Amino acid sequence: MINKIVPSVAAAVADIHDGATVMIGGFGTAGMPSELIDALIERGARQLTVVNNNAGNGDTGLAALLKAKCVRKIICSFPRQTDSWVFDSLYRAGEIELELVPQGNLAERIRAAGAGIGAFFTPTGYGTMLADGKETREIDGRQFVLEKPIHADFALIKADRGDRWGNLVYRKTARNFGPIMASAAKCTIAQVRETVDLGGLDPEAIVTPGIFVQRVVRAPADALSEPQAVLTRSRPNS
Amino acid sequence: MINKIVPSVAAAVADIHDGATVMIGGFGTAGMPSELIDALIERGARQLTVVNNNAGNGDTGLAALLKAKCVRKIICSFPRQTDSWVFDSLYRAGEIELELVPQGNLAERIRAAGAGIGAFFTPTGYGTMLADGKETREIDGRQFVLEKPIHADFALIKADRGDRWGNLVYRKTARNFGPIMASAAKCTIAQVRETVDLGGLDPEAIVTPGIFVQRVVRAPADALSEPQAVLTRSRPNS
Amino acid sequence: MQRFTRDEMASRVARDIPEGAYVNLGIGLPTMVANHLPKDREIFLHSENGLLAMGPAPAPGSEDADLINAGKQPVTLLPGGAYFHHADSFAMMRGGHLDFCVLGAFQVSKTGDLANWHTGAKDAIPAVGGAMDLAIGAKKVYVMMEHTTKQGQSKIVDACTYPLTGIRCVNRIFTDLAVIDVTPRGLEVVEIVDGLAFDELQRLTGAPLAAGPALKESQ
Amino acid sequence: MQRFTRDEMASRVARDIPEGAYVNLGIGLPTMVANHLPKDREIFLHSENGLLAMGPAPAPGSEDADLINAGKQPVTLLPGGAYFHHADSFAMMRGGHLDFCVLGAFQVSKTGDLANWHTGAKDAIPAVGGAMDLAIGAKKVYVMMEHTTKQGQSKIVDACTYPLTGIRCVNRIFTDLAVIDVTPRGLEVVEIVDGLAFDELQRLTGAPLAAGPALKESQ
Repeated sequence: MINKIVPSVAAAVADIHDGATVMIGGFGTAGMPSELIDALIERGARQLTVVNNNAGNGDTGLAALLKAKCVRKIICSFPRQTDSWVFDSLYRAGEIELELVPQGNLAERIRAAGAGIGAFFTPTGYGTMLADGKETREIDGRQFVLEKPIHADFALIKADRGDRWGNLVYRKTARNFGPIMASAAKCTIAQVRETVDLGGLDPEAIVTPGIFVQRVVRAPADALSEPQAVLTRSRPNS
Repeated sequence: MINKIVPSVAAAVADIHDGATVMIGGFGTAGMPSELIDALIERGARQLTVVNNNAGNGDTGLAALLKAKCVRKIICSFPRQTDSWVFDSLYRAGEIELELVPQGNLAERIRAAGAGIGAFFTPTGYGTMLADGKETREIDGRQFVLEKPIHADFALIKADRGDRWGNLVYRKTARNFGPIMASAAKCTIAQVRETVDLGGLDPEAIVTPGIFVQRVVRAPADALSEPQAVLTRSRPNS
Repeated sequence: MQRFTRDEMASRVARDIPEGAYVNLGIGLPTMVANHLPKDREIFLHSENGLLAMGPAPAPGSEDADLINAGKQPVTLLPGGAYFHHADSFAMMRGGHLDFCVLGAFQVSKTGDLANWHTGAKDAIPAVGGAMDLAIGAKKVYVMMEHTTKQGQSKIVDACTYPLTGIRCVNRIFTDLAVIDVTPRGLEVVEIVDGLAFDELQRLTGAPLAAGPALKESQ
Repeated sequence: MQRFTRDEMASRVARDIPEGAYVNLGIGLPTMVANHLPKDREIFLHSENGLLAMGPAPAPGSEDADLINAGKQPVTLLPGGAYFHHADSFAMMRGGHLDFCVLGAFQVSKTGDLANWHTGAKDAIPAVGGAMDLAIGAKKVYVMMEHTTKQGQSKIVDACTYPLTGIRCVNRIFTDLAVIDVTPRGLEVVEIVDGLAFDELQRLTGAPLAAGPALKESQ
């Protein structure tokens, strides 16, 4: 029997290694898998390359991961926000590398990785400094820039409900990057609000089929399993 | 008030012009918009370029459109089937042009048109006669072929339910090419089994948002509206 | 000098958006346009983070952290709206499915080049978000901005000095002084704020202006 | 001469598909593999026309014209299955998400080139379907075919004479006479049907064979 549901966020991220490329879902805090990120901080993986739309808000979630000095490089579209002080200070101190990508190209590059596309011509960014040094081509009278896929070792995403085969549905605009990141990583780890029995998700409405998901973990863990979660958290490298 | 629901299949296809490129949904007969095709035959548009996965089955639907000599060229992946005798005889007589495209490249080229991608590198077909004369490139040690988008003037698709804004949901594997064709045509016409009130479709489960759909028509028309539909059908060029 | 207020500018932009249009309103000033869309027109607001048919801000206390707009403010969804993922959302832009987008700007050139994401300052942290996708991502791109900087320099220029967002992408400029079309013939003035002469507008503008057909007729 | 029956071939292929695998079974002979997958293994069948976790054929009278497989035969969906559109379905293949696909073939070359879509006959109507996508669309590509044509010619060849479906894409060949791996060192025999000597198999095969590690051990 295939059961992709793992017992804790610590177990879910236990093999994320130093130097890994990690996609992290979310647009701001909507869809950000905060519990998985906290577990990753506990685990203490270093020198990560992180792919996210932003670069952290406040002092929690992705911002906390940056603050813990786990991230060598970030690939994102919009790092500067009113509450991105953690990234801002690391960036100004030269302690983090930034690859800035227009948001639609970021999404399409992630989608291309999942779809096995070698490269694609996009009109976005043509003639701007973000296309500097990139191959361009005129196609049917319009100018395009060649962009390549972004693959990842791991994707950490947040969904609403999931089953033991890894099928996922999301909630409102928390969907954002989740489905495409799930397709672009070797190992996709989804935290879900609720796990359901097989057949509990409408096959017409499943957004991410289980083929794209390797691990599902309920988070935050409910009252019953909370003590265990806390226990596990105290042994970060297990 | 925006109401994309039109009263009859005849009205829905009334402006499909000679020489148009028309995408037609369906995989075999699943998802084939037969009533819209019948209306198109009645309308009598000629010299069409049709994009479909197949080239018609039996003597109805797409096969009937071919038989009526409305189609100059077909772009498809799998024309030859046990019941594709209409296409077979036209093809052998040199009366129809065939552009054969591997099915995944066909889907991706349609998707690329809808997504504004100028061209993309695909591994499918590399080294085969279907890539003859096409640009190729090695990317990260793998060989790819450059493929371009397929745009259309019209898309005729079949969905299960739709609302007046053009939102659509499909039924089982009848979904197939519908959502991507809807995105790739200037004018997408969807026949639906049932029309529902605005808000009657779950926003988490809408597969084709209304932005991709210009017209919705219930077909087959129900008993009540059938006489009107028949009446309209007797004036094909209205 | 008389100037259009921000509300008047937003109202003026709204007037140019017809029923049935699919529209993306950029972060900042353009967001105000939503408040001025006529209630009797069905207009579909798209938000880059994956929703169509965005509704107004929720009542206080009804905010949902999972239902936000591109500016990360709480919003609502109208009946008939839909959610989708980021690749599909930007496919709607890049694929030319939006009828209009309304963007703020630092500068617009006489040929419709847009600069609105980066001042180019050495110490600035660059952040582009969806700006470059929006610049090429609608059938018509509207810019909504003050006519001049606080220092009085024209934001309409011969050639942008700030880093570009997109090339030849702007169709119409709405400022606090005028409405101006970018045409193959150059910049054409559609409307001027009451009491401002064409020559005076030209003096405040860093690129050559011509009177458009509508303005000629009204004069 | 002893030969594996079609059911034995299908059973042998099924044995090489582990629990949890995502698998696409091509039209024709490979479809039979579904009937031989051990009931105690959860294996996910993908169908190119947009479904995952395909179940067995429906009971007579329960067929649904909207629920078919790539061969356009009525099928069912298991609880936990999902529907998706064609671009997403082929993204699963092209993106390397399938673990196995099992394909029929006209010819396989010693380097794993596959010819299975077109005989190259002048009057044949070409039809490729998803064959080329499947050929490059799984981590492991299995071919299942008769060892020789009806005329006795080897379908395993030095170089394909029929039009290619894919280059260097086949990993393992299951025939009615043997199981053969395509390796960087050349073709290696994994198993031979009972009573057939290696030399005899070589004589019936149009490309050089070597005994693989498993075969050497069993001899």
